[in-house]
Amino acid sequence: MSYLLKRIAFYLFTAWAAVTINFLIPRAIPGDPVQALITRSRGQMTSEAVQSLYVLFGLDKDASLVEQYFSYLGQLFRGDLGLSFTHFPTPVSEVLGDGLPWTLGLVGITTVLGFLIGTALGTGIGWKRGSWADALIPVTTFVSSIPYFWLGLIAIALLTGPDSFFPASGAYDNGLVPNPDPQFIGSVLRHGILPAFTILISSMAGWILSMRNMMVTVASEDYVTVAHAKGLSDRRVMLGYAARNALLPNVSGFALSLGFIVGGTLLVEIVFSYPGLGLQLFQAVGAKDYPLMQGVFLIITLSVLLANFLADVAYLALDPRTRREG
Amino acid sequence: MTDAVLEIRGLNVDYGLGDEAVHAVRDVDLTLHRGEVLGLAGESGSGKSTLAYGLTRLLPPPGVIASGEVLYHPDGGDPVDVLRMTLPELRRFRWAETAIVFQGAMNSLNPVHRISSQLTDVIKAHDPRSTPASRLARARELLRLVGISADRLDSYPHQLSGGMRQRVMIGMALALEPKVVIMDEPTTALDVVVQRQILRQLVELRERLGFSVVFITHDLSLLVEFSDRIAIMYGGRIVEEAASADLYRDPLHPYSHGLLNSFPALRGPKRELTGIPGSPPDLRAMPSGCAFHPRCPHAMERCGVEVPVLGTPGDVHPGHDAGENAPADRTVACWLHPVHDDGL
Amino acid sequence: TNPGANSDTGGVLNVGMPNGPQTENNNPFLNTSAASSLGYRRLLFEPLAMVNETKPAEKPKPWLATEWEWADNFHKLSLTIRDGATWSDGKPLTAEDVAFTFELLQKNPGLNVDSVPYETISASGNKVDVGFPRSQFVNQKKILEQLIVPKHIWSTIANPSTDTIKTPVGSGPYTLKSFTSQTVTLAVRDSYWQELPKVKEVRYTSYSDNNAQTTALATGASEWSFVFIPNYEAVYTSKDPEHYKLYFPPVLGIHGLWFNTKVAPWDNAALRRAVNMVINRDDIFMQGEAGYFYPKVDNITGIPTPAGDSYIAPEFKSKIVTVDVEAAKKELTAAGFTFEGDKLKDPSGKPVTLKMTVPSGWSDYVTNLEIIKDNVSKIGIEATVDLPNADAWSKALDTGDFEAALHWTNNGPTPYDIYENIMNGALFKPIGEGGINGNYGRYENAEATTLLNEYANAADDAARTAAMHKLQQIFVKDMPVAITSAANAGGQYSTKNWVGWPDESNQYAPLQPTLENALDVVLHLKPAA
Amino acid sequence: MTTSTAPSASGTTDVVLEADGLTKHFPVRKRGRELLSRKVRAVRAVEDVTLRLHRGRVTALVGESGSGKSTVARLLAQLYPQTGGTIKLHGEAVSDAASGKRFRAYSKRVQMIFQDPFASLNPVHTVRYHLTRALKIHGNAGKSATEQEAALTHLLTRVQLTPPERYIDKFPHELSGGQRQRVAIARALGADPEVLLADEPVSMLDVSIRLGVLNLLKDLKERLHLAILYITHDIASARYFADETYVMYAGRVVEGGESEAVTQRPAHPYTQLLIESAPDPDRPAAQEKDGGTGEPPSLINPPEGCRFNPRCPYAMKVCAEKVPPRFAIPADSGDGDSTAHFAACWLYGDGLSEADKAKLREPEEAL
Amino acid sequence: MTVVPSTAATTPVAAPVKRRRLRFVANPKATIGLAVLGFFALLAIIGPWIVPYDPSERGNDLLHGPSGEHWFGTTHLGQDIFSQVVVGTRSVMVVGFIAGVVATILSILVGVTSGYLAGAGSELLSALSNVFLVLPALPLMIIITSTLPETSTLTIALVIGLTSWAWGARVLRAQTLSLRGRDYIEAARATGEKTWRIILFEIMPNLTAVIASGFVGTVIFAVTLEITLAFIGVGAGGDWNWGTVLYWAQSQQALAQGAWWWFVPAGLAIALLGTALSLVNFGIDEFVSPRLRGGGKTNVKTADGRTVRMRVGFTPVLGNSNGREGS
Ligand SMILES: Nc1ncnc2c1ncn2[C@@H]1O[C@H](COP(=O)(O)OP(=O)(O)OP(=O)(O)O)[C@@H](O)[C@H]1O
Ligand SMILES: Nc1ncnc2c1ncn2[C@@H]1O[C@H](COP(=O)(O)OP(=O)(O)OP(=O)(O)O)[C@@H](O)[C@H]1O
Ligand SMILES: [Mg+2]
Ligand SMILES: [Mg+2]
Ligand code: NI
Repeated sequence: MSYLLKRIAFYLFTAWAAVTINFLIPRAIPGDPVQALITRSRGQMTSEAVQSLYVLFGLDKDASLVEQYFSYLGQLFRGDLGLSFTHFPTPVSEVLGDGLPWTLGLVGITTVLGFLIGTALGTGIGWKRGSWADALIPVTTFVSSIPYFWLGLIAIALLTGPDSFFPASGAYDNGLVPNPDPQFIGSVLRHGILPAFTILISSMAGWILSMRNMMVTVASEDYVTVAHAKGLSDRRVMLGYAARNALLPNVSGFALSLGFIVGGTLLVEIVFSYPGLGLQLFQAVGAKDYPLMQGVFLIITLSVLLANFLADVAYLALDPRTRREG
Repeated sequence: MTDAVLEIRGLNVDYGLGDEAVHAVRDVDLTLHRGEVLGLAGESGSGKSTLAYGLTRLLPPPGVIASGEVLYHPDGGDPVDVLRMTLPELRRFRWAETAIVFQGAMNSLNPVHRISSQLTDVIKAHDPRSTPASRLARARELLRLVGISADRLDSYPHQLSGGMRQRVMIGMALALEPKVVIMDEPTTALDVVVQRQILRQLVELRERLGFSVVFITHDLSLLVEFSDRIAIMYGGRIVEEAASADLYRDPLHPYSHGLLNSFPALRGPKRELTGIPGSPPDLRAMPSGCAFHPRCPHAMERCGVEVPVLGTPGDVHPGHDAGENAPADRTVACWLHPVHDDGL
Repeated sequence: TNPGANSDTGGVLNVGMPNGPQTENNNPFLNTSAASSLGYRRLLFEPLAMVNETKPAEKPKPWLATEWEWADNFHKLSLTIRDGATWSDGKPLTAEDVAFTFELLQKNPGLNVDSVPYETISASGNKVDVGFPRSQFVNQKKILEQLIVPKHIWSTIANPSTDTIKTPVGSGPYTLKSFTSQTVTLAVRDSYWQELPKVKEVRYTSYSDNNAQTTALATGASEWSFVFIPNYEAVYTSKDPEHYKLYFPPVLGIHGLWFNTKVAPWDNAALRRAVNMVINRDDIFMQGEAGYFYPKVDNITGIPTPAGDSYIAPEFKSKIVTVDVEAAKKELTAAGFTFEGDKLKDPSGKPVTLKMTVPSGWSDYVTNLEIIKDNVSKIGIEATVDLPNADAWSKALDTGDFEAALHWTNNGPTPYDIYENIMNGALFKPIGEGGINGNYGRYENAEATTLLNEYANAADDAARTAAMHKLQQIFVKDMPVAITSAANAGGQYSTKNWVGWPDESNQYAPLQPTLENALDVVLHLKPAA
Repeated sequence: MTTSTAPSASGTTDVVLEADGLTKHFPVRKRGRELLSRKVRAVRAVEDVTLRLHRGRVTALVGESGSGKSTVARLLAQLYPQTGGTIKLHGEAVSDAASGKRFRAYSKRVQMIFQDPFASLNPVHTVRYHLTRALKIHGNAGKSATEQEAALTHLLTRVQLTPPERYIDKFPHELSGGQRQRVAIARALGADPEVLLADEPVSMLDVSIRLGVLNLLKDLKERLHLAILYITHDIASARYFADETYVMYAGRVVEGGESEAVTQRPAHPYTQLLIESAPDPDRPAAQEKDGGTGEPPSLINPPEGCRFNPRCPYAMKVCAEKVPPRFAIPADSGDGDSTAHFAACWLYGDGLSEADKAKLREPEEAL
Repeated sequence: MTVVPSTAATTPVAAPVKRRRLRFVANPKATIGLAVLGFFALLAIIGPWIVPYDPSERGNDLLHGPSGEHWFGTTHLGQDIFSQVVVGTRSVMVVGFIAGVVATILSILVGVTSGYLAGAGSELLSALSNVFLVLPALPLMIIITSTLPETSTLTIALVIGLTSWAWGARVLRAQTLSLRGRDYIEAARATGEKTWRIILFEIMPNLTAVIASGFVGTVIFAVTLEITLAFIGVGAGGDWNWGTVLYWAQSQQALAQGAWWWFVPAGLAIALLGTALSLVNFGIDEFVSPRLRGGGKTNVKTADGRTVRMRVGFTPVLGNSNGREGS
């Protein structure tokens, strides 16, 4: 089996497993969305509402687990993720549609950016091992050990305020309507800077370290010595020989760690009240909104899978050894 | 010696600094002449590779060159000291004047670049004005030179067999027509048939292009067959240096003697194989005096005290084939054959 | 420029709620819709009458109904619908629409949030007659508060309980201008059956959490909100003491420590009474509820004052509970409890412990329990605070698997809802059985149940008053819940741009932007000078 | 007719281990379009190998890299199941030894020394651990701690790691290559085997250390009368240490016989090429013959007939059609006791008439 | 030619080869990391006895800044934050340790087994760990922990342990796969060792460093996760840990109130512990792969007093004097 076929089989299997876990977990959860809704309202909603909610959410019917599973799979294939409970009766897909662009825009871009910048810095530091650049290593280690949310909170405390350029929450100024006009885009950018910066700082640190270590390892490979022996310029040796090879494990590491990153940035969304998927998931969990939880989890998993796939393809492009002729 | 291309003078190479330093190469003096193949033999760990990398300053940390000079004599120019070169000078010098073929060809080629780009980037680095087409043509020519069809240009290293990779490296070494090619155990990973093919090609090319070769291996029979002169290393020092036929016929140093008596011959009458008793020295705790004396069957008291100096043996050792054939460039470092002290 | 941007802030009212990103859902019947969660349904749709919960005894203010008549001991309601009200699409609002709305609720139990049992509904001219199978005395408010929707639109909606009503048409003075997950903007209509409000545009912004909402209030980005702010002086009012205000009037609903009356030794009323005597309500109010959030309830009957003043029996009028450790100890020893050192032992000789549960994330509740834990240690009870997650906690209460818990009751126009929720025997289920909504403490008292029924179905006010007073006696004697705080109907507001808010001196309405009176409040607002 | 070269079972040289028609194919994964076809792809690493190991004799196996030497050894050690053929220990067929107990019983009698002394000792264990395990598994450790200590000392002395105390508690990384190799040998001896399969035991070693190990093997053969299989690609050492030598090419044995005969008078064109190529200081460079061109064949799709035919300067038509059987090569001197010299090459086919032979040989003469 | 008496007649006897363990401790990074870690471990053990106050006890100083009486200040209830942070250490360490142990054991079971045994079972195990790897951890954890009715420190630790073994399993599998082909494993087999002995005594010891580094990695992960969960309010309810401190700080809007002391100590403690664990991890990494060793001097002084950096490709030349003039 070729490498790619194998990977595709793996993706299908994982997607199936994710979907199944997705199905099972909410069903293992005690408590139900109606109770959760009532509980959350803390007396703001009368207990008479309970009955109407059961009827509304369609929780008054019984079906066997297997039946449910297959109807769930069937729905998925039709792209139907059900109706959200917290935003009832908005379809989950619509709720996700609201959150996804923000997550992709913020988390997606900064994650990739963090990877790129971190890798670039790591390349430099690893190459210049023994120079002043090494002093950055303890700093990076420390920064990478700080939890995302704490960094975010400190950033909010220090940098935002009534007169500050940085807003403390949200994705754009209240009152603006998403529209591709300069005012809106400017506002989105302004709101994105702090969360993006937080993600960048803490995700970059990890990449710096791993890339630096790979560079150190690769720098003593024979082909790097050969490249020096060939009299190539330092830049060429660093980029074309050392970094090019050091990158390979980092790329697959990147793919694999996406799951962790998505988890981590969820906190940034919570701390910065950024209206992305993470915040939605967080709220869905609190509200026992299984359909929404399932939806968010599915989206996150699938996008992690997709990103993994892209990373695999990138790896394939970067490492000729995985490419087999025939 | 006017025809020298590379003169190594008093080279000392250490691994590490200060007290922890391992002196891997000690006081090595060696001259490479134009157009010759100089064999470098010796036990594992005797410092052969260290010497080769040291003289091109390619030793990885913690290797440092403690002292010495490496004089390169360009065609018709003044000699330059490689160890005094600035980095840009060194970069220009490398490959254009001295190319190295490393021990493992699999590891010498960058696994993620095509053969073609690895062949052309060295040309580009040294001749930025060359055109891509001309570089590619040169790469094709180089492959042909080492007996690989040009359609392999687009291959990645992992798609070539070990022998082919080794040949690519040899081809690459010749890309800029250097004056010196250093080869560090280029064929140990190959079987004898392929090994012979490659070496034959190399000898042919040398005759055509006229470069000098430093050839490192511990396969003495191979060295004797292929090189003009052989230097034997032991414990970081050159202990004997002679024309290969002389060395084979008449090794002066007891260690060379032992080496020659350690490998079985394929032809001729079965020789008695004696080997060398004992084990190689620990570089961190070198025996005093001659490093070989604990293993030497002829060790004298002096051997354990004083380090013998490498020089033309002053005595004509009875029983050896001396006479007019004992050439001036034959040197040995052994108290059995004290240096001819004309200077004193 | 951006259509939502408004450089001229004049005429705009900024409302904020800490409810997280919203999805467009303007269905006024569903508690899950953005319209409900942010409260803007109150400005799009209108009720039949405006009930002021902070003054439950007052007659509701006529709104879409100009008059209403209860008959047959609250089995029949006859409404007179206002002339001149129009839907935002220009069509007139008629009695037909009102009748249709009731029918809609009758046919869709999912929309009938208050489970009002509608039986017969008929409309003729500007009159609507509705019949019920039971007395609706305690449901009056719920019926009058019902938001009315246009028949000509809703009759075409296939499934009203799953429709998100993207273009809401209501009779209120505002229409939906734009919707984003962060901000919903309403614009004032051209015509309205009353004087048009001064507020030309209302922006509802949903902040993702209390912190963000508080910040917005502190910076003035929000002018009206309802959010828990710890240390509000430091964080909020001190930023602009002249304009930043809060008003948290109590309503007839309570929060208190529910005892599981079926678990020894908490089945002993004397023990419960003793605990009630040592709870420091001031600390709870000041530290747990930040000095304003849930107003303190210290009448022995647990009825919040002043909202419930008129319902309190004369003998309890001035019975205020204050921390009295000695009295509590006396009460206990009288009931056979003993003290060993400073440890309390129950009559059987076992040490008395109290395990109180509260959802782990509910910081004010947790704080309150920490205070109570400290308080009861004064009478030798070793208390612990257990922090399960919210689901496990609801389940524990539902099935009676707890010793004591902080919980609330329903609120309503009379203290009936409080007592009904606590003492109704009809809600009783034995420990281990779930599915109850109220009487979590498994309180069983046939007399209380009868009295509750009597109150709900009594033919005259005197009978009702008598039942209410008897209920209070039972409550004070058995003390199934140690009531600490009242439910609130308050909010934070700023007088910087708008004045006319309800406050202590002018209690015309509660001040929660999501309550029905929100419309009344907005109509009262005038630009600050 | 073909002469099957059953060695004369004379004197001390009883056959201990013999392999008949040993075959090993490694299946390879299909890819691309092959997934659709039913053809089985395999590396035909060893094909129809017949050889015998005698008590008190060293049998060398030489051949180029990848010709299947190690695979033969591993098959004989039963580390791989064979695809075809039989292995007999003292005339008794061993089959399915992969299963636990039987395998241990077999491994007690047949022990293997791995190619690389740097890789075949576990870096985390001391010499003591390695040797004790070998002794214990095969019940040679004795009953008491002192007996075990004695057994260990004995083992180390046997491989000349003396004094034993100096080596017993060392980790492999503290030993030199030659010392490691000796520990590996000691471990094999710990099982007290009858057969020692030594897979290139010296290829990684320095010339001077190399000699020590080989002398040790020779000594073991003589003192303990072990049957030893010595795998190498250093033909010169085969000449020196082995009594008989087999030559493999691309999975098949192409020539075999007394070492001196095979190395001095190679019959098969491949053996000739091999010996030609071996470095030899005694040979003047000019004397070199132009022999080796071309690459070793693919073992997945090996050439039809004789596998050497694409590279063979004497190739005939029949070579590309039929696999040559073993033909006896007449000895120069009438040494009756020696193992018969044979070559699997049509050039020595005596089933053909002299006229046919003449015809077949024509291309050779034309060269 | 001149005969020059040897200058290096005697050389000191080489220092005895340091055992590997010592080399690990000699790594300065690992030493610092271990020291800090030891400090936290000590706090975890004796913390509850040395703190000045009961962390839940209410005091009269509400929301006071750091003072001699309350080193890290107080909460809105007058609780002593210093005591909370110190007492919270135990929960953090316990979760880290238990989750680390559980995940490590699982990863060894799954990774080594699937690496050593061939066949469908191995493929399945490997697919399983790949799936766990791709599933986003935090969302999964949030969902799982909010599923559990009772979330004590122990359950949190177990859940984290049970869900975070995949990374280790993958690394171990890869390592085992490469070990499986090693000659010494084959040699052990040829000697007649039983399979379980091979796995336990031949393969496992060679994985020690990898396992150790995986353990430390999991501990870092578990600690961060626990704190994160507590911070967003789905973690263990009753016990104090640094996340709970931060949770309270956040829910009481400490930063808005200017109560920085409520946030900063716990955050710094996390970062410090994380750094310590990372340092230990680096130590192990460097121990496993000597090439990563950053230790040792990299700058050297040449004879003429310049300082040059040792670097790949350009070996420094210390002096050019050819000591033996006149030859
Ligand atoms: N990084 C290092 N640190 C310390 N000692 C080293 C280092 N690299 C090599 N050495 C030592 O330097 C000595 C010379 O090594 P070198 O590689 O030059 O030997 P060699 O003659 O090429 O051996 P071989 O034939 O095995 O290739 C050896 O004893 C070796 O142990
Ligand atoms: N496990 C395996 N799976 C597939 N192919 C294998 C396997 N082991 C060996 N081979 C193939 O079988 C052939 C013979 O290998 P073997 O190791 O026996 O050669 P060898 O003669 O010992 O070579 P060397 O001299 O390099 O040790 C080679 O082509 C090799 O690639
Ligand atoms: Mg070397
Ligand atoms: Mg082999
Ligand atoms: Ni001599």
